[in-house]
Amino acid sequence: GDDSVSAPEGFQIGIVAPSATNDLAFTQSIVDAANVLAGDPEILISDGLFNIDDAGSAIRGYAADGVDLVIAHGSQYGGPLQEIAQDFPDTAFAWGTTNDTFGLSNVYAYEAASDEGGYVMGVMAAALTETNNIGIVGPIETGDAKLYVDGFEAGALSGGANVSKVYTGSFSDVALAKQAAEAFASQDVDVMSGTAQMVVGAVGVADTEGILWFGTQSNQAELGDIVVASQVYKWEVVLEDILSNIQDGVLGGQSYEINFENDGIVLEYNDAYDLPGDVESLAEETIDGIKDGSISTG
Amino acid sequence: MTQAGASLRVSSKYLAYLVPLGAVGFALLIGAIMLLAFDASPIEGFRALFRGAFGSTDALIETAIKATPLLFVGVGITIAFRANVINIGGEGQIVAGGLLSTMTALWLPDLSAWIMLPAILIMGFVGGAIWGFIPGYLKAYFGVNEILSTIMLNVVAVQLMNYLLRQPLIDPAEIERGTRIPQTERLQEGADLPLLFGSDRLHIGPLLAVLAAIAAYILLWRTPLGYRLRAVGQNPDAARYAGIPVKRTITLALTLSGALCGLAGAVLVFGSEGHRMVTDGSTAGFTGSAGFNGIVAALFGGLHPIFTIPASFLFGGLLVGGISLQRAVQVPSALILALNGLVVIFVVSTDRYRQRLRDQDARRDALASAGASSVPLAADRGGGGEEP
Amino acid sequence: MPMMEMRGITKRFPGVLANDNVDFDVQAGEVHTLLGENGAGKSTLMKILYGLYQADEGEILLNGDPTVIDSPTTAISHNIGMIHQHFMLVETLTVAENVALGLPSSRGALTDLDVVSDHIVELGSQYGLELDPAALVWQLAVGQKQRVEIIKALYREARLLILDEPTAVLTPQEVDQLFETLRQLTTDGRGLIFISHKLHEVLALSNRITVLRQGRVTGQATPAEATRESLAEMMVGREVKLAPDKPAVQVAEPALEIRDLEVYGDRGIVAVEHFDLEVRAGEILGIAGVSGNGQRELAESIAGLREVTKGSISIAGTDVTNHRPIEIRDVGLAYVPEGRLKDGSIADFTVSENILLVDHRDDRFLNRGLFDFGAIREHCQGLVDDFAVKTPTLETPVRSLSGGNIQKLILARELEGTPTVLLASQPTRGVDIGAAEYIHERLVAQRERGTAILVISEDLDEVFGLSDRIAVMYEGRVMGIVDPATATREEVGLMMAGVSPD
Amino acid sequence: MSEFFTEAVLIATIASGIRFGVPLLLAGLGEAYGQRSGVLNLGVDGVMLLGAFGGYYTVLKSDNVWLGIAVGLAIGLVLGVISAFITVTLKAEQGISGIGIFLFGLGMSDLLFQRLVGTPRPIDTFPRLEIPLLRDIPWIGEMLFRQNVVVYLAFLAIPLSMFVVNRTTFGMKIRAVGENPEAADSLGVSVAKVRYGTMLIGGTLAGVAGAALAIDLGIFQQNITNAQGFIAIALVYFGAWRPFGVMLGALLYGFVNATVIQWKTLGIIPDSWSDIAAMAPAVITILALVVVATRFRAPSALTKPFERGE
Ligand SMILES: Nc1ncnc2c1ncn2[C@@H]1O[C@H](COP(=O)(O)OP(=O)(O)OP(=O)(O)O)[C@@H](O)[C@H]1O
Ligand SMILES: Nc1ncnc2c1ncn2[C@@H]1O[C@H](COP(=O)(O)OP(=O)(O)OP(=O)(O)O)[C@@H](O)[C@H]1O
Ligand SMILES: [Mg+2]
Ligand SMILES: [Mg+2]
Repeated sequence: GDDSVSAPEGFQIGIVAPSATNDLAFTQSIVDAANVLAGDPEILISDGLFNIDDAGSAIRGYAADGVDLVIAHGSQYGGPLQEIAQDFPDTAFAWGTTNDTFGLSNVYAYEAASDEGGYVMGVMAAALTETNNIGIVGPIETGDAKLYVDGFEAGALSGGANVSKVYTGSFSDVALAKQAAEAFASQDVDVMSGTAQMVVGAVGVADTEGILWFGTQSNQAELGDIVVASQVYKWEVVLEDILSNIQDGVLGGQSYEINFENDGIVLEYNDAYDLPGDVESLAEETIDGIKDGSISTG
Repeated sequence: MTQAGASLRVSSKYLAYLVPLGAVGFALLIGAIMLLAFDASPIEGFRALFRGAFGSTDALIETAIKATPLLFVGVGITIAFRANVINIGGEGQIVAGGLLSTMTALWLPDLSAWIMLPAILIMGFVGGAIWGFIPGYLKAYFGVNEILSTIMLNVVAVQLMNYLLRQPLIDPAEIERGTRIPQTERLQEGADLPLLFGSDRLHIGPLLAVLAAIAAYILLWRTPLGYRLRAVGQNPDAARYAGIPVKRTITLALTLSGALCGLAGAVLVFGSEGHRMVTDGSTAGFTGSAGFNGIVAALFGGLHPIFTIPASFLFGGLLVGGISLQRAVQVPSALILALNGLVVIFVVSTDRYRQRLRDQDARRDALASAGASSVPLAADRGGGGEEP
Repeated sequence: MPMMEMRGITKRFPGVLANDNVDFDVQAGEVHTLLGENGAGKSTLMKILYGLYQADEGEILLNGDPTVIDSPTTAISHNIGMIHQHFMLVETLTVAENVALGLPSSRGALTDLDVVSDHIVELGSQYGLELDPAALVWQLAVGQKQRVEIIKALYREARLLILDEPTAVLTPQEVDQLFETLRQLTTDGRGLIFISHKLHEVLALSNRITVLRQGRVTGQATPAEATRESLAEMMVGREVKLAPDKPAVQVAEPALEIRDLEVYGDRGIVAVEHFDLEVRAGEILGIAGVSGNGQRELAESIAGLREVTKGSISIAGTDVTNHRPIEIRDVGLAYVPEGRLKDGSIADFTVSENILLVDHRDDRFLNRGLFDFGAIREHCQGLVDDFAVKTPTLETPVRSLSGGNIQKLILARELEGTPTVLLASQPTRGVDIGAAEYIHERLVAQRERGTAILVISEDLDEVFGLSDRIAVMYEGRVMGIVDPATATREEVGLMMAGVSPD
Repeated sequence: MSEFFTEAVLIATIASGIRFGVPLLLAGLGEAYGQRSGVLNLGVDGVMLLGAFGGYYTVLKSDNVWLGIAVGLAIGLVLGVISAFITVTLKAEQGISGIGIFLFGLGMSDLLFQRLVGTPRPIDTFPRLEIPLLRDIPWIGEMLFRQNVVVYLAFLAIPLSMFVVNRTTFGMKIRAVGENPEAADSLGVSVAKVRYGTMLIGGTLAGVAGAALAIDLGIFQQNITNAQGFIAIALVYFGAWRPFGVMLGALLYGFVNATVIQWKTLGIIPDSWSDIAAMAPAVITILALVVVATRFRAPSALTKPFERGE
């Protein structure tokens, strides 16, 4: 990130995203990032477009309207994006989360090394558990969610804990996520994590049962005092770079990853949770290890 | 009576046309209030809606493409309704058709379009037919309410889709990359729906749907099979007493209805920009709720295949326009969904009134022609052939 | 002063003047009969009296006071009770629940079925209407359902009782019993309005008779001065023949043979068993019986609409047991089912479409798989003309034809192509005298052409007038076969009630 | 599999199944009233969603869960009147107008949420009420008598409904109107009033079901019901239109779900099978529909608008 980058007058960013802007998860992470960009570019949002054709329609619409940067925030949007980007060679597109630019010079790709934060929080979880049982609630085994779950599992395993994970099969079924958490509770799990917008159901169970929780994608501290820490995506790191590139006339062709190293991923502790100092330093050590490559999250 | 009758007739017929339009207008009026609540200008919003739907060639093309699955489903729904079967399973049937046609394209070797195209369309048809046959059979032979069974089968279809796209059909590249997005690889080019008029968007889907509507019209009012479907729909007892196999006909009605929805599925896959099948874990992610919206289009079209053509186009325009409305005045997509619901509510709520206007018309016809001993037998009698 | 007087009642339905300036009154203690053909406007007049319809013009006076009756509740509160042409019973409820429905309960929001039951039993023994209050209505025989209807009205303390065709479904014995009850009701000072098509019943029960035709009062009479013929003439407006002339016909081979038939009814109970019957080409065999004794199941099994569990049916020597309906029709069966609008025609289909109901896949009407509308029109026009079906056009929906014309239309369709066997269930039930007369003539004519005709009817007049032989059916069996020339109504009536002829 | 048959896991599975079944039970019960009187209401899910938002928002602002339930109830009541107006007075096709209500509820609840709340914030959930003595019964106590208050209330609604349907004059009218509205009408029973009544009860219970769901989850999110309203409708058929049957259906559905997810967390169902396992409730429901359909008959007037004299 270059702090001096600022959007020029009248710069417009169009975001097309699959869930609601306030999902405390995937969509919110990109909206929050766009909103902190310097120079107050105009942010246009089409949310809730989980239907790919509708998303394609919106992406095309923003491009046709002359928006300067169109962000297709959903790996499932690749199909239409590839076609549309070719129809609008003078518009910059960004596609996440993925690392594929289709070899097009006006498409940026971005993704998060969500396994890194997952790994660190897994290590913390293993250090905090008393029953030595840890549970993870995922939606569908795909993309960012899979990466995170695998990272968390690896971290927890490295700390010697028993890990069970479950994919509920839905990004949206809150009640099912709650049932999954209840199942974990009955199995003596005392630390949980999970990813995607339906986890709010699981956090509720954690709160009533006094199970510790680790969040991801957005800061979930406001969901309860049992939230130990959250991995937060700072997509602004990517967006700032893209912004400066566009001002230099480069419309794409580059692929980004946010991670601890480039400050695109940060671990935010919940002030309301009294984290033991040794666990906090363990976390910081692990982050440093990941940064310098001495720890592998895979 | 003839002179006065004729002028009255015209006005009542126009009224019947106007009722659903008025209903939509009323829904939009409420939409305007909702827009105001979001500090958005309704005028600007609706202008964007109209432009996005019908304002340019590109918009018209988008609308036609959006209307295509609605028309297939609407025609399928019409066939079912005419046989007095309520098919709420369009969503699942679209998915089934999409899946089977996708598998066909994946598993058949690269062949010329002349073989591939019919193959995927037929398999889309078959996939939907299977998903329609099940509730049809259960209704006819076990008396299982089709509204319920089709809703349940929608759930089964989406899980089947998730399973297939996450496991056996997943793009090998997704496994390699480790991202595991539940989608197939780009399907073979031979199966791309051919483009029309040199456009890079407009494919033959809309044309196929219009042909399907015409075929359904001929089927329903010019063939013995269609006659049986309508007879069973109007009075299953009388049909049975006359020797018509009622159970088989009911099964067939849902099967055909599902088959048309299945065609919508095939067109959604092979006419998509990505030329692949993707899931986000929900049905609507793939279908865009065409299975439900098609019902509205059918009602809008007075359950007549031909009138469902403009009805689908209008309704498709509303949906496409909704996306540009959202873009133009920056309201959440939920507003469009709520508006969509209002349109459905207002259209069905006024349907009774529309029917009454229509009946008035028919009765006047009967009275006016009383005495005249022989009048040419209109081909589409009993079908409400000319009403909206 | 009459207890009820209707003055100048006019009621229009779209396209129909159902009641045209009708005056009608009832004195306490009398049975005033309302007589008229189908569609004459009898039920409409009574529904106005009962508050189900509102008159367009005219007024109703109760005990001399003009009264607005705007709903059944109002009618009930003025002690008017109505027994409808079609039973108005909730089949899944008990007798007591049917009676209690809509009445305030002595326990407020809770039901008081025990209280109701006691009173039902009381009323039952008082008027000869015994019933088990706890029985579910669907389990009752038709006659018992009729009793529930009467009890319902009596329970509401009806002083003026409307009975719209209450005898249509009863045996002669049950009719006698009902009349006994009705007379007792009049001696208690109640006024009765009785509606029927059956002229001898009308003559037996009434104190006064008012005749309606096309919504207008066309005559009044007392049983003393009227005869069946004179009443029929008032109803129809011309002289009518009450029984058809039947030339002798040479009876030939059995065309329909039924051997040891066993068939189950809808509720899984045996409806027909040990049933043997032969109908010969050129004869009309009438089946007499009280409805619910297996006639419907018999007809449906012959037509292939109901599974035969034992025995056999053959037509012209071909075994058709459990064949598909369409195959049986191909062998030469024609079928006029009992429910004209329910089973015999499709109300919203046009006249032409209804004619095609059976023959729509016939090559004659197809041209490369699509309907040949020219050929269809020609065919239908021919049949409509031949059977004198009164319809404005071939495209008129059948729903707007009168009952008699619908029945003629069905007959035209079924007799087309001279079937080997014609099965006609209640061919003239609810059809007015003129149309019935015509239908009987056509059946007799068909018999002369060598069709074996099986007529199932609850109307003894019809069975006697039409048949060459009468088979009486009771509890799914043939009680006996008699010759109408020698047998008496009383004999047949007893057999219908299950008493053996010896 | 052995991990499943431990006391703690089994009890938790059943307890979780019971809780999961509560919104289904309430909504299904309400739907059963409507269907018994001849009205099919496919809009339950939309009513639940709006009730859920109303309940959630109220608790968020007031920290009073009972006020939340009351608001859910009120919203359900209003939507019940609207649904009745559409299906009873305007006589709209019931299979489709319900879909309209559903879509409206789905969109409107999310819209209100985004406008009034924004980001999901947790709210108080129901207090747990452990019933003295009963709570100490081994196994049973933990499964049944350490639930939250709404669970008890929901299960209390079952005998209450059985009583209403079978022992009150209103219940008798409901049964009559659903079976033969003409007959009821001819005895002065107002078909429309009875149907408005059942639609009100149905709407109210659906609204409460939604509020109970959101408050139990302690959160709101778009489409939080995830089509539970449709499952509730299926349960009415499953339960053959009887309150007790609906309860059995809701419990079975809850148990199947709880067991499947429990098995997934225990690895008894491998993840690659999880989509197939997710079909289980729907498939079981279809099979149950087959059994019920061959044994029981739907109310004769179901889905048919009533009009006097054709
Ligand atoms: N439900 C209806 N809606 C509109 N018109 C009707 C309806 N029912 C009957 N009609 C019309 O009213 C006329 C009178 O009916 P009615 O039953 O009295 O027939 P009809 O003239 O006496 O014939 P028939 O002697 O064959 O019985 C019918 O010819 C028909 O056109
Ligand atoms: N609800 C209605 N709408 C339109 N027309 C009707 C309606 N009810 C009755 N009619 C018509 O009014 C006329 C009188 O019908 P009504 O039922 O009073 O005759 P009816 O004398 O009782 O005949 P039946 O002997 O068949 O019972 C008929 O032409 C009938 O078709
Ligand atoms: Mg007549
Ligand atoms: Mg009558």
